[in-house]
Amino acid sequence: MSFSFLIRRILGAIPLLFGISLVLFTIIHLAPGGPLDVYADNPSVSPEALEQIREAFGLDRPVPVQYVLWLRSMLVGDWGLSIRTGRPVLDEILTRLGPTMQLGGISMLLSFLVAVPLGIISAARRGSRTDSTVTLAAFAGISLPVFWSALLLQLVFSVWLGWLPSAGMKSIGDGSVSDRLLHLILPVTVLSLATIASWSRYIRSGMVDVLSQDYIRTAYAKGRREGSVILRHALRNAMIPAVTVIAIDFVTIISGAVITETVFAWPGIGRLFVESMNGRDYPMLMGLMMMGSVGVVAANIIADIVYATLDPRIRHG
Amino acid sequence: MSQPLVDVRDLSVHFPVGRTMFNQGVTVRAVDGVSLSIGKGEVLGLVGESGSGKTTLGRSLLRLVEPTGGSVRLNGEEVTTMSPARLRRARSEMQIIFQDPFASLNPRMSVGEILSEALHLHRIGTRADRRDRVATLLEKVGLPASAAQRHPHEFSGGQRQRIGIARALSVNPAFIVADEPVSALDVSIQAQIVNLLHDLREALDLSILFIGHDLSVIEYLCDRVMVMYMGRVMETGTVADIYQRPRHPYTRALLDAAPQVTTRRRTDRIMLTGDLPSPVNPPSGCIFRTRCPFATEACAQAIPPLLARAPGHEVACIRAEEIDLAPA
Amino acid sequence: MTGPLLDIRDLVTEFRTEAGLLRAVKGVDLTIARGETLALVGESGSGKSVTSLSAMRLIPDRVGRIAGGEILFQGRDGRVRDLAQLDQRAMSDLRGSEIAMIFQEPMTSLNPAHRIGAQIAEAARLHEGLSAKAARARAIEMLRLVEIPEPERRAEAYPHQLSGGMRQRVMIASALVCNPSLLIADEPTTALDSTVQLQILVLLKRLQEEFRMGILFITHNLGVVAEIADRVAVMYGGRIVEDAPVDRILEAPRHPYTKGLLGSVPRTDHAARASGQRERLVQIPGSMVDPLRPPPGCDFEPRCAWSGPACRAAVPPLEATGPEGHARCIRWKEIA
Amino acid sequence: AAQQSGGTLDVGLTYEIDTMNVYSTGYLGDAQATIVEGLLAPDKDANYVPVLATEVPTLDNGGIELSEDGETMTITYHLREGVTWHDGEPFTSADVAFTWEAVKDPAFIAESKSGTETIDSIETPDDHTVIVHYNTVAPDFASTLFTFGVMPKHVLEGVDLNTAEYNELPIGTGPFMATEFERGQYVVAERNPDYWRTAEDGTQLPYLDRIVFHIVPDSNTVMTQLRSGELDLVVKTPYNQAAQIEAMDGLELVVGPLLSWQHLDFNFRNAMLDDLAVRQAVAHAIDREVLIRAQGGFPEAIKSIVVPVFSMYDDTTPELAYDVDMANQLLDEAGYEMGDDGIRTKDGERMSFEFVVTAGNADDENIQQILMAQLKEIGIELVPDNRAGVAYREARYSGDYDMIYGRWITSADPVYSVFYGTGGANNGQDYSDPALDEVLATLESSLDPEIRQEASSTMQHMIAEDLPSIPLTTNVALITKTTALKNFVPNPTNMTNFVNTADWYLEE
Amino acid sequence: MVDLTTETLETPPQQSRRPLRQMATRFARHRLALMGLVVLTLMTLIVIVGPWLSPYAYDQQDFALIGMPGAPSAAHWLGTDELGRDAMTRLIYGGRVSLGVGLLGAVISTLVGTLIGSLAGFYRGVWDMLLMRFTDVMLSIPTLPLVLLLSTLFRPSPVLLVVIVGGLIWMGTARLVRSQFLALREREYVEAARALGAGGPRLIVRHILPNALGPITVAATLAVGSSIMLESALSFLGFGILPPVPTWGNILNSASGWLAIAPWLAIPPGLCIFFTVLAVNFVGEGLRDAMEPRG
Ligand SMILES: Nc1ncnc2c1ncn2[C@@H]1O[C@H](COP(=O)(O)OP(=O)(O)OP(=O)(O)O)[C@@H](O)[C@H]1O
Ligand SMILES: Nc1ncnc2c1ncn2[C@@H]1O[C@H](COP(=O)(O)OP(=O)(O)OP(=O)(O)O)[C@@H](O)[C@H]1O
Ligand SMILES: [Mg+2]
Ligand SMILES: [Mg+2]
Ligand code: NI
Repeated sequence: MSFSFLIRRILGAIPLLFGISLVLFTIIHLAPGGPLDVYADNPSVSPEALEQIREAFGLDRPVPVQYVLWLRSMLVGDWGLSIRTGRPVLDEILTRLGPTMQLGGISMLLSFLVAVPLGIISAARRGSRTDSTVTLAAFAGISLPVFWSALLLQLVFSVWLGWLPSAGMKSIGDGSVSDRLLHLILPVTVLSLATIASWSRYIRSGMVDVLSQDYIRTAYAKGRREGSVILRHALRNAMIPAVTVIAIDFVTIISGAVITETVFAWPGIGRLFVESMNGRDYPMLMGLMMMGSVGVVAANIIADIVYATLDPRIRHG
Repeated sequence: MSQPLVDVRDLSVHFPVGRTMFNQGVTVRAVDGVSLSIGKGEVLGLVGESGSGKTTLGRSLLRLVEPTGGSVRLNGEEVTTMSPARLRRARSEMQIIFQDPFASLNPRMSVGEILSEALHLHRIGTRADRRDRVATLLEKVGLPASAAQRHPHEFSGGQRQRIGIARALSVNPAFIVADEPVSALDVSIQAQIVNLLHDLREALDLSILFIGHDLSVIEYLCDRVMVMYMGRVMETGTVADIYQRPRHPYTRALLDAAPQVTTRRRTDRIMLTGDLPSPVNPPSGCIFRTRCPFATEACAQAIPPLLARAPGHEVACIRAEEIDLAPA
Repeated sequence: MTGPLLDIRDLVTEFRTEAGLLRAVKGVDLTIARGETLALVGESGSGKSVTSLSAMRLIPDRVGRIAGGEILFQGRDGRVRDLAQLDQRAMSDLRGSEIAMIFQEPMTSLNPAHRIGAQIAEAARLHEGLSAKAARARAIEMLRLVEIPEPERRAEAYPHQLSGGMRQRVMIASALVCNPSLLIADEPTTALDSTVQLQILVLLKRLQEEFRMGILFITHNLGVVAEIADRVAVMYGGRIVEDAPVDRILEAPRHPYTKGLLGSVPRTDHAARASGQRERLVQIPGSMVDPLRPPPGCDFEPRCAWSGPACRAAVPPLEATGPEGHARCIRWKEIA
Repeated sequence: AAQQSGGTLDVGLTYEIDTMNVYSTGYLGDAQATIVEGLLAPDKDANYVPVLATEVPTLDNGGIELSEDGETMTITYHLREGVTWHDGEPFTSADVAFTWEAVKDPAFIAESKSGTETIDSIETPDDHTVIVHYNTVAPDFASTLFTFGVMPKHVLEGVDLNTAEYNELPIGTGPFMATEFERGQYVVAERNPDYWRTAEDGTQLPYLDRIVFHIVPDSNTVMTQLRSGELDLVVKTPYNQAAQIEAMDGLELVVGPLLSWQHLDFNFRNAMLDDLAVRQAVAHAIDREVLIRAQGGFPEAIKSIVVPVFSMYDDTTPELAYDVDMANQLLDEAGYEMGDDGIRTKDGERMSFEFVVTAGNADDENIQQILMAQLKEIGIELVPDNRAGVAYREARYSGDYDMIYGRWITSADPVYSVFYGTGGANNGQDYSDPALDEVLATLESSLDPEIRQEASSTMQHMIAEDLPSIPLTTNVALITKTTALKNFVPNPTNMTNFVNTADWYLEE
Repeated sequence: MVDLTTETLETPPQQSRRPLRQMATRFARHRLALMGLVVLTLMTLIVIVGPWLSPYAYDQQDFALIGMPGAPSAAHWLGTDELGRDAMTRLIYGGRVSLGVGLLGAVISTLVGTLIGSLAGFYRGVWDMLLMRFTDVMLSIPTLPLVLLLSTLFRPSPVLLVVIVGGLIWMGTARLVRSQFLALREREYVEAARALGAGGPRLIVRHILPNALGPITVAATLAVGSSIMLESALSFLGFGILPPVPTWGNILNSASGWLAIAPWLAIPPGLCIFFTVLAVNFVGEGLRDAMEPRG
């Protein structure tokens, strides 16, 4: 792995992020209504007070100037203050990032651990009953609306059976590992369902492609048995195309957690987003969307790195 | 020979590869300073190893690939500087036949549509005219007129290659580039196509640049032969010059390496070592010297010029006079 | 040891396809002796690869199966086994150690994600249980054997860093690593340039002499056949139509297809060429048999210049044409 | 039954707590009210009672003094003695003065600064006396500033209030102390052992050990958690869920009055809606019975913009009863002709109006659909154009609608001019009636109860007649609580139900 | 004279059938795909015809029933919702909207994606750079949040919603089409047409696009599923199409509050979304299999 490859990849992301910030800023500022309406909620906010706030946030400047100002401070790590809570956007996002990463990370891990064997089995035994079953289940998983499965699972496991907490991240005054794990079960399940399903399909199709390659036949010709052919020759190559998908999905999991986090009262990014949206919290929305986009870009870079690690053709020219 | 139909001077095609926003990339000199001429009704054979730039040369003659430098004259008119409109018209003068009979026909079009496309493009003739023309073309390449209604997938490889030839003929070209038209075909089918090309050439007085791997087919079909190695011409001459009096070590090695259907086994063969050098980083001086059994230090100094050793027999080797290459 | 190394008798291999049952090999008989090279020629789709894959038991069992016949192989221990009946485990033990195979596409037959050295030594590690270190040493030794310069460095390379010719050498090295007694080579030089092809053929010949292997060499290039084979078997439509020692076949073919094949290749005849006269190439009309709908009689009958009513009636038997040859044509005598 | 000390109360909040500072939060300060106290607070009947002050200042008790010209006033508070902050420091008049200065400070970005600008200066002659000099007469003084809460000077002096730690864990004088605030998750309020109040039997208040406010944004999830016993109290039950509560073991529904009403407002920029006949017809076309049923039967029909719990309510306000024939007749007479598509037109213009309610609010969207169906009966088409969150408010304030449905929730002594006065801050309707403006001015600048009662009546009549807004139903508080929670008294004002948590206790 | 033997045309082996026909047979053999197609067709039919057969209008309220959901009965097969509207009618009508949004969203995304992808892939160079950078930018902004943001900022009419949904899922198609174009433009038949004098537009429309239709169709099919899911998620969060116009998403949203006491309201729209998306995915998979047959 060459260092310059990494550098080039990261440099290449800069114009991308620049473009993203421009698009986002434009969208948000094109929208009717302003962020200060949040203060108009209360009948008792005076126009003077509004003006003070407007100046405090630089909202009285022309939009391009606001963009440049924003970009400049963004670059030095000052993402502004949330209009809604008055706290630094970055702090706010960072506090919410933890729970989201926890939820997303565990879901990823679970999805990966389940999807890979499923994909392999279904590819190795393609056309068999096992394959059909896995395929059917996978498609069902992809087609299940998240909010619906969330509601049903809550109803069954929390209300009817009373086995699991229906929402929240931990019990007050507990927060032990087992307590946290209990709280994780439902949201992780909901979040993983779709990813397990779609990843197992990707792994399967990658595996099917690889299994028809000549070098697999070569491996058999050398006297390898099926299991070892799959593990030593096929799996790594089959993972290559899946890597990109998995990396991108990580971000999708996180950004798609809007619904899961709302339903399960999970104190993460997704909910912060909905809140900020309702409050027209421009700095926060920009911060969140940028963060998300940086996440996607970073995930892409990581995917490239993993890709290169798995595929020597990329690594060595 | 009077004025040649195709006259190429110092043609180069360079491809930039690996160029990105942050990287200058490198240049592949796919064709590097090639000159040739083809007379009316003449067939010039072009041989060389894979990657030697045969296809690129052929395509650049038709400006399907933009040449980087040099000149291509067709009937005395410069092709490299033609306006797009003029070029479109000029394309009815020159055509191309491809190697892969499976990739060279649009699977979504019927044979009739494929063959009448040129007429469509140049808005020639009525519907009926076109139908007649398609029938004539099919007949010319030995296919029944009923083939026009069918789609390419309904034909075998040899038949498809005939359709490809018919398409090239559909504009009545004077010059055809045939890029390995038989390499992808089974041996038993190859003969059909070779015979067909031979017949057409006689019947239509076509000039052909015939690109091939198979030396026996080239010898059978061509008048003159040009040997390329990594974008440069190594040797050019008549069939007899090349096959019986090769002057370049590479030509000789190619001839020796060609598998012969014979029970006589040769013992004095020149066998090359190693493979083609990297095209992005070619050797200095004579490009062939790294695999040449006769290479000396002098070979690394300068690119050997292509010099006439006999009338019409040109060789690019500084040792051409010293070494004896005549086959035993 | 006596008896042939490999003796294939009446092999039948079938595929289930969307269009129906496809019989790709319809009763093939082949024998290869130790140290002998048998060239299997025939046009595309005639069943050459399927025959060889059947011998390796590498027909994917989801789509195809060996439907009949015997594949008798005499192992190092002197025992003769019918590979067609062997279980997959026992077959795995033979593959790579006693029977090795190389394929047509050196580009795709190597695993792009593994280093060359590891791939060469793979069979040895599997069958001989070599340590990682010993395996590396063996890989370098094999690379040297197949004349690859700088073997230490090349062992660390990945396939994409090698040229086509080198990759094919690597394939050969990895096939020979356990010193097999039978090598099956399915068009190993077709994808290569003629200058490289010659190198590989010479190399194979040298190695065969060194290892005394039997080689089943599949090709459709008669020039290559002339170069390498001791004996030749010609396939058409899933059957052997002629077999004989190589010189006999090239000089006096007994089957119309073989004859046509030889006639369709332009012969280098400098004298005739110089005098400006060109003999028209012999062309075999029509195209190959549809394996789903083979003709009732002789497979070649629809394209054959000698065909008669008797040819359409039944599949002709393989008749001996002399002490060492056979032809599947009722009129072979007229042809010769 | 005897009160019992101890226990944890789990409360569900459907909104995200933005800050714990009562002055800058964008929501009602439910959790804050258990921690921070003001000088006064409204009781269950929306009357102010003293909290940190010893009595409510009035003209009668001398707490309020008018200037000679009657243009300004001075209010004197006497503070309760022996009150300490949660950190043990004594609570004094300096804290009160500081609160005013801090909130007034332009650098402090606050949600509610109302009340600060009418104060000229504050004197603190001793630790327990606060004299507030107003630059005007402000009858609504009790509903702002010091009622919201007092801030500790010793903690906040010289600190940037925008970023202070106080916004996370405020220090107050209330019955509970903020000990933990996990953003997006919960706020823990622990019992204040040194709280200044004791029960009548001498027991130290509060009874509860702890109140935990869980943030559960999804109302379905809230219900799920109530049902599974993970929550004990939810103060905002959606109507459509309320009906289910009563069937559930261990839970009960408390229906409390609110100083809040739901109303349909017209935009006077729309020429057709400027026509009184149209507004009257709309009023006649609405069957409040159906609206009430759609809201679980909880609200009550109202005819005045002043809700009946409120003492200034005038029962003689005229009512436009449900009468479709009358509505049609009015429209016919005014020249609105029925078109082929069942929608009336006048001068070629269809009676089709953009109708805004809060998007995503199931209750409001249901009402919207009923109103659409009811007005269709008289040939008026309503086209929904719902907005969420701030966008809704923006539409309301800027008048980006033809008709809008929603609710106001007010303090115990609301200012109506912001709604209906010409140019009022919340008057997005562009409604203007100089006569009404005068009445409102009287109402809002007098301290004399009789004059105010009179003005209020006039206002109610004028609005019922000119119909800038059709009051439809009261908005009731639907509180779901565990049956074990006792002494819970719903509070009708925007000061939330958590102003008297000291008295709550859990029964085993 | 030249001796030209004219061949008789016997059908060459194996490739005897037309690709489309062959595809159809292959598709038909894919049992799940076929089932998916049947389900989709049925759904579409029901959704088109249903509202005419129903005695109720989707927004017709029975004032007498307002307040509580009504249980299924002979008059109302799936019961009534809390506003006294016939749940079945709303479900069917909602299907019209959901399927419509799904289809149109997919159409828009396919059109945009195909346009951008084909221009980038065919003309390469600067075009490719600009268009693909733009695609990357769009691809790098998380979709669901962006959709939510847009639909909050610009209140969604059905038309706008379709545009938003379609406008945010085209990037995959664009990349796919671009890669197809990059590969196909090098095909020899394209070169041949160029050699005959064909210009850019003709090459794109006549020679390249028809051969890229297969993967585009698959992508379009899957886009239908994504659009439906996106719309329902949006409606579920309350940012979708406005009531009283029903969609499966907003029916589900309002019914989920009654899940415990009136499950007959919440289960059917969920199942509808589930089965429709499932069917769409099966059809997509079937098409994919039919187009590129593999083991
Ligand atoms: N479009 C292109 N971009 C970059 N490099 C190219 C391009 N086309 C050809 N080349 C390079 O130019 C060189 C000559 O290629 P060309 O296809 O002309 O060889 P060829 O003699 O026709 O080979 P073959 O016998 O395999 O057909 C090769 O190194 C090839 O990699
Ligand atoms: N996996 C398979 N599934 C179905 N049919 C197959 C399969 N493999 C081979 N066949 C069929 O079997 C027949 C013989 O094929 P085979 O690959 O042996 O031909 P070949 O002689 O090796 O041709 P080539 O020279 O092209 O390699 C062909 O008709 C082919 O289509
Ligand atoms: Mg070429
Ligand atoms: Mg083969
Ligand atoms: Ni490296």
